Amino acid sequence: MSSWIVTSIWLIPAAPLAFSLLILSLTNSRRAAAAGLAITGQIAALAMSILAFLPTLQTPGFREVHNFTWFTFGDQALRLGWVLDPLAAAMLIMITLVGLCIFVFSAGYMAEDKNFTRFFAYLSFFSGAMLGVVIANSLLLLFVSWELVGLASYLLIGFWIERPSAAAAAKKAFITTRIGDLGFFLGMLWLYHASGTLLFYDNGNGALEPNGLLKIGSSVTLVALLIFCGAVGKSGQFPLHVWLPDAMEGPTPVSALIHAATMVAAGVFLVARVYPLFSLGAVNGVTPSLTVVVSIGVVTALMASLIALAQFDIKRILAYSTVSQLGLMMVSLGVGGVAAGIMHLIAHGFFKALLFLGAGSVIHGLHHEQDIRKMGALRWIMPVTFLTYTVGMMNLSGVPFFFSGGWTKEEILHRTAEWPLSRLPHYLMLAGVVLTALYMTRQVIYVFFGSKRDASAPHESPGVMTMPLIILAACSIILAIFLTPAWPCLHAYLNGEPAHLDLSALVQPMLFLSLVLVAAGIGLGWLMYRNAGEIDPLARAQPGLFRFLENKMWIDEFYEHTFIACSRVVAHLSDFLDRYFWDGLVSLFSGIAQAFAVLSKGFDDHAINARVDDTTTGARRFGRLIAAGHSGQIQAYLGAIALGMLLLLVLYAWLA
Amino acid sequence: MNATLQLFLIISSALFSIGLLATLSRRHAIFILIGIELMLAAANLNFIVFWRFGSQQQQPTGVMVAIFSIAIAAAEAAVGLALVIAIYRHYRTTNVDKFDSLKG
Amino acid sequence: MNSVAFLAIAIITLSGALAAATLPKLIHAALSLVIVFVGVAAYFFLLGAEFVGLVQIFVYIGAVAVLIVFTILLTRRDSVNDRGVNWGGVIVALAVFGGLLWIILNTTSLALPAPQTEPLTVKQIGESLMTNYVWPLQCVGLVLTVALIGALILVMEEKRER
Amino acid sequence: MPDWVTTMASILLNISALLGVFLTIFALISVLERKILGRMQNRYGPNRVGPFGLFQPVADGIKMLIKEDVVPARADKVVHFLAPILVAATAILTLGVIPYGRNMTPFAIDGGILFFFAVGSTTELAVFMAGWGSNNKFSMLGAMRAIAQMVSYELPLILTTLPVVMVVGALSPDAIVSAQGGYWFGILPHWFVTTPWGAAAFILFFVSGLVESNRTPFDVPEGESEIVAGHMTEYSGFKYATFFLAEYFGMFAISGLAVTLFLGGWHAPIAVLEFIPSYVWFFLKLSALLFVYIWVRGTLPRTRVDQIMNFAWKFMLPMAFTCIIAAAVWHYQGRGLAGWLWSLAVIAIIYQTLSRLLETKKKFAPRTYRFAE
Amino acid sequence: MAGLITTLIVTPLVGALLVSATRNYARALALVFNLITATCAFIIWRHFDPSLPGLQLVERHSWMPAIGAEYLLGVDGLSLLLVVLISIVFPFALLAQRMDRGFCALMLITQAALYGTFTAQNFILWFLFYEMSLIPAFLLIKIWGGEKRDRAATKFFLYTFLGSVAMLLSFLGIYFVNGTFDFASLAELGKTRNVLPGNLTWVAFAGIFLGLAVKVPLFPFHTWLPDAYETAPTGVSMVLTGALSKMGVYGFIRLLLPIFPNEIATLGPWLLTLTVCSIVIPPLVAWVQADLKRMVAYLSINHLGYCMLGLFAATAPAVRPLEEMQAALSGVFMQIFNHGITAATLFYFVGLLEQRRGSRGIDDFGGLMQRTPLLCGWMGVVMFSSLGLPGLNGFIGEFLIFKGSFAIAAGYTAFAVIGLLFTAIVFMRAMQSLFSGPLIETAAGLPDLKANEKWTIIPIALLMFIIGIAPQALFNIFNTTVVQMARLLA
Repeated sequence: MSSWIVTSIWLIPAAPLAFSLLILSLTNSRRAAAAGLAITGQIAALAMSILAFLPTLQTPGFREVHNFTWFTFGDQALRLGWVLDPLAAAMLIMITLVGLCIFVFSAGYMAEDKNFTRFFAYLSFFSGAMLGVVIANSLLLLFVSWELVGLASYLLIGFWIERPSAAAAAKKAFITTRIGDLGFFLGMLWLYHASGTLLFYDNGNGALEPNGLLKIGSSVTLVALLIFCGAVGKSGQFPLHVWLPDAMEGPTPVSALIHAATMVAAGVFLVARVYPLFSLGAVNGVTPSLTVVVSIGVVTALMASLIALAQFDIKRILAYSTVSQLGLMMVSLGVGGVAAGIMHLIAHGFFKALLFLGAGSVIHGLHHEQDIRKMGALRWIMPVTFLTYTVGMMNLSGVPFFFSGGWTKEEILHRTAEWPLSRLPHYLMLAGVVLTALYMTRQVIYVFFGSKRDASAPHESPGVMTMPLIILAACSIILAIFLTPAWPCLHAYLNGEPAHLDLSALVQPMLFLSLVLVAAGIGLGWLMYRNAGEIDPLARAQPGLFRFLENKMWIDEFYEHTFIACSRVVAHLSDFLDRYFWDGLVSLFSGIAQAFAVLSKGFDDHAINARVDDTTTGARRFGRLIAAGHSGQIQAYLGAIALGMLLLLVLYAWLA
Repeated sequence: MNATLQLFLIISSALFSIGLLATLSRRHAIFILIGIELMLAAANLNFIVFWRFGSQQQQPTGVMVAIFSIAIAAAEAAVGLALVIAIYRHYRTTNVDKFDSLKG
Repeated sequence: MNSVAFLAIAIITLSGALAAATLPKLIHAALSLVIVFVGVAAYFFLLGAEFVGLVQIFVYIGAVAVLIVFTILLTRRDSVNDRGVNWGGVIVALAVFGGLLWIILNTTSLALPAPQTEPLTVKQIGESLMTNYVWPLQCVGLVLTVALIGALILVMEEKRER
Repeated sequence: MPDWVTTMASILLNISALLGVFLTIFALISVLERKILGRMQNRYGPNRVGPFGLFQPVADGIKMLIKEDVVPARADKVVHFLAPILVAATAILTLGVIPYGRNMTPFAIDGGILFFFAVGSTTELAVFMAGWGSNNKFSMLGAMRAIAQMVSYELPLILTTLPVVMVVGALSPDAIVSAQGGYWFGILPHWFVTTPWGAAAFILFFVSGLVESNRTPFDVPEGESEIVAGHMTEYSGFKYATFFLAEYFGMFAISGLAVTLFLGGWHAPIAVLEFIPSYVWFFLKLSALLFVYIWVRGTLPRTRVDQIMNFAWKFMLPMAFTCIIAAAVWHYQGRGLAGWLWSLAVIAIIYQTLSRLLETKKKFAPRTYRFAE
Repeated sequence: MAGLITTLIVTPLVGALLVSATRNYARALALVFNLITATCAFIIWRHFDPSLPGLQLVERHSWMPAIGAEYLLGVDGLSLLLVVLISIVFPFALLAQRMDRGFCALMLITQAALYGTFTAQNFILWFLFYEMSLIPAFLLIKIWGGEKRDRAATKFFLYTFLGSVAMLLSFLGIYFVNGTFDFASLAELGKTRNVLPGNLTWVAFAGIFLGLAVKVPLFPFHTWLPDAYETAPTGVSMVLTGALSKMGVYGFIRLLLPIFPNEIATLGPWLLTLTVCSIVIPPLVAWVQADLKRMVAYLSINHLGYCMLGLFAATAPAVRPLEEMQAALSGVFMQIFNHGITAATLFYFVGLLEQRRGSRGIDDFGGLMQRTPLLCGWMGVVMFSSLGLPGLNGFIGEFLIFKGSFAIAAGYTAFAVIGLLFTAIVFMRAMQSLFSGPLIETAAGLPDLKANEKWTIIPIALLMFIIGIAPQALFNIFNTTVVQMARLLA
């Protein structure tokens, strides 16, 4: 029975892809049909994911693989495959469910946009590609869908193509992710070369299976790091995070779907998927590649949460919070807590989508006003949004009870505590928790509390938008049940052990500590921002630091002036070289040839022609001399003939 | 002395040289034609003489050639005279020395 | 061979030829030319080539002489200034005659008497003309027509010119 | 007796006989002509001198001899003097080759016909000398016309004799006459005139003969009304007489030849009359032809020079060629009745087409006159 | 089926004759002849048995035995692939513009020449066709070209001609020593020992290398390409990039590699640096180009650079496991085919834009997506395929090349990958300035894709998707050839 599921698992990504092609072919006017098709596609995918999820529950450590040949070159075959294991199944459920909510929400949000059908086509295309990434059993197939996800994100970010800023953001996103993908591509090539196959699990000699790993041997760290570059690019980790905040130019559901739940999570999923590469040769759980992952994760988390403090655009704050949360997940993967990381990923998927959709409905309510300083006192005007938004805020800040975000963050802090190499990441993560709580309270206060600023006639979003908010809030709360250390179902499920219930695990010193930190964060936030006016309290307190953070630590400008500037200079240089140096060489040759030509012409004119002319004049003079003989007298000629005859006679006679 | 070949040849060569004399010494265009006619007559005479004094009389080659040469001479005379008339019309004179435009 | 006739004809022909070459008046020269033609025709009769003699008379006297005379008639206007004699030509002619004479006298093989044969009949000439000389006959016919047409065109130009 | 004496004797005999006969005929004809013309013009003609004017020629002869021989002052003496001699000589020479009776041909040359025409053609030269010698515009003009006329008719003359020569296969007159011997059923003689091509050729020959001797319809050269006596104007006395004699002798020669070629020479018209001596038949036929000459002179007006020329080149020449073709057809159809009919057909057809083509009315462009500037 | 290849070569020539005679149906008639040659190519494909290595449908007639020239035509995997490519590119190029009969006749002659080049197996015959394709191309640029066409046409002609002369000299040298022009026997010679005594081989190698490098264009010898492609009319630049540039790569595979294996091995590092330069630098230059056509021209140098990377990797001095070489070679073959189609389509689109706007500067357009969504949509697809986006045909070739060359020459491939990035940047810049932003008023009146343009682009775009997703059909053609060639080079 299970083999049937695996072989037909490719239907899950296929459904949304097929529907997206269908919608593309529709004309702009068929709006309802487009939305309907997209949502049905998503529901089908959700149903199939649930179907696929069930068998994985029965047997712990479930893994089903189906490999097939894509094409043969020379006398070898390039084989791809699909895999179904707890990691994939969980991700399938999360993506399809969140996707569905976002589809419904955007049906309302994008109602009056004129390219409605094209939007839904891109959305379902995106979800299809994302599902492909999740269930790929070959790194190549993963890379293919990875690139398609990149394309989808480009199309969606640049959806409002008439706005130059959106186009620039889309371009930036595509290029930065592409830089990451180069590393990923090289890593893939190296893996292919080293282990001879790109398939993860190929009954025995897959790349991630023991004897596959043996074949890779020493170069595994480099391969892992190269693949990690892909993850950095896609999940917006430290060096390549610049594109994510700008990606907010896209419509909010896009930001919700792509930059909260799914796409950015792909990086973390990738690291989780190829985790054996990272952990090969780990001396008590520490390998050079993992340390790099941890350090990148820590830096990104702290940096992003600090910048979030100084942002005024509602969506930009959430974007930076996503970056910091991803940093946190990378840290958890780095320290060895793969299950913890994935759990936080799934939980984060739900509540971050919730927060973004909430922000979406706020913006929708305030007629596309995105600056929080212009918002305020919306808690009574938009009660549902306010309530669901606070649930999301609680999840994000990590309040442990009732909220899945809290439990997963708790789990990660446990893992970082046990990391043998150094305690620093643990402490920094604790600081991170505080900062997260701080900027979330700041945002909630700015938006929902305080005096009413001059936003014009805000109104609560319609049902079709609030419904998904409520569902997502409910999910994040229900999920908490499975995540408590007492009954770690998801944790066990991911690790492949049976879960057993023991309430005693609830009591842990770490739990208490994190509760205190969260409370401190919220309290501090309430204190600082309670009556915050036009100028941000932090700005008043630390103007220099604030401006530094507000400008995103000038990283963008830094890149602009260093990498982009110097590559532009190199480009102009090579163009100059191309136009004048290499061309110069060629025209130099032609110059030499022309010089030769001129030379030979000169020689020809003066030396040869002159001599020829002399001979001709000589001949003409001699000719005129002879001509004198021709007197024109006929009788003279006849006489000459006669004389000639006579001469002959004489000659004849003389000879004979 | 009966007519031997030699005598005939003498006569014809005499005729020939007189023709030549006429052609070369006289100024008038017609004289040149007359001279040519004389020379041709001498030649015909020679043919017939050699035919007569030749080995096989039955072979009428000498006669044939004479006949044909007479015919051709007639044609030549006609054209020559036409030429003289044409030149005369152009030059208004028949003095041969005047027709020297082909000189040089 | 009747040497008397030979001598008589020789005198006539040579005197006619000399007259033709030296007579000042053109018409007389032309007419003495006729005499020469008659003399030559007589020689042909003497030498047994009767047919050729007749053709000679027919062609030369009948046609050429008339033509010459006509041309003299047409080009009469300036008969005044063509008196002079170009002595150079005379010398050359005499030299040539001397040369020929010397050659003839020195070649011994020429002094052979004329063999006795009956004269050639017109039938034999006709046969040979029509058999192995057909091709020359056609060519001569062609040459004659072309020459006459040419002469006509040369002369005709006067009519158009006026 | 050396052989050359005998040959000389035979030649002299021949010449004297010839001259004798033809001088008498000349005298006879000259008076008969004037009597017949007169008779035609409903008048007597010369009947004063001798019975029926028979001695008129003697009178004319004496007159001619007595008359003063006037020679133009700046005329070319030699040429003027030689012209009549040459004309008369050629006329007499042509008479020498005609067979007057059974083996009565004065000079039986193998190429007799050719000799006749060769000598005949020198008359042009003589006429020219006459015209040139008298240094008179009219005589020159007359000579030119005569020569033009004689040259253009010489061709039809020769071409019409060609069929006869072809059929007989020899150039000598005796062979031709002997080929016309024999009779069909005793009454139809084998003369060539009885054959269609023969008749056509005879007519053409006769007309060309008229022109050659400058006789009446074609006597333009000495047309009295226009250019006095043509090339004979400057001659008087005996020289004029010789011209006159030469003209008649030319007439005798042409008709003599016509008789030998077409009318069977000295053969009798019907087999029965063979016993009469051959020369009688010859001279009877000759006198018949001469009568026709005179008859024609009496009836036909003088033709224009360009008509003569066109007639020669556009009618006579083609018809002459048809006679040759007809003769060929006649010969190859077996010389019998079939051949006869075939050649008749050929001649008739071509004659019809030719005459239709030469419709003078619309054919010629209107005559343009060019007045002397 | 004797004489099939000859008919393939001769039909376009006959077509050219007829086309030059007709007054106004020139293009239609030319397309008919293209159709005939295409069916001919299809018949050849049907008769081609993929399992047999080596030459098939061989036609061998003695031509000029005195100088060893033999009329030898034959098709193996590679040649058939290129014949199919030409049969696709040429009708596509003819459909690009409505042109007069001279243009169509010359195009047909070039097509015949190309068929000849890819099927000739004797050097003299090969060289004849090689030159025959050069002259019409020169004329096409000279007569129907854009502004600076004279200078560009002459430079194009003389540059390639100089190269081909060098090649001819070296082959003559080889002929005089070994007495044969036949590729197969030369390959045998090349394998066993040096083709020419002493360091003469180096001279010969240099000659042929120069000739082919100019044609491919490898980095330093490429300066003629941008000018030629920029001034050439759309149809011609499509043919130039689609078919003529492949002659260089074909030359390397057919001539240089088998005959001078150890020379290439010793020069390996230098050649690879050259290739990396020609992969990395052109996209950089393309990035700052103002003219669309010149930009696409530079990119085609970059794509050809990938082919050369695959080739030189396959013959690099390092240890070369057989399957890596097969991967590289099949990648090269794939890349040749795909680049042929993609580059041609790119030029086609640039031509469309130029026809509509009259000029092809990159800033002359803006916000086209709103005005002409279909045109931009399909142009986006082609750009992404040229970018190497997986799922489209560009990716397959590049992936195999990189896989093969990475295994053999890791360092160079790492550098080469940067080329991929910059190609992406170039296309992104193009897309941004063409499609996005506000609709500038000058581009307001541009019409969207007309019916005939749609019918030309969609099949080609679908072909790209098909090759991208299920390329097995193409691989079948040249798999055995790749195996045989890999064994030959190992």
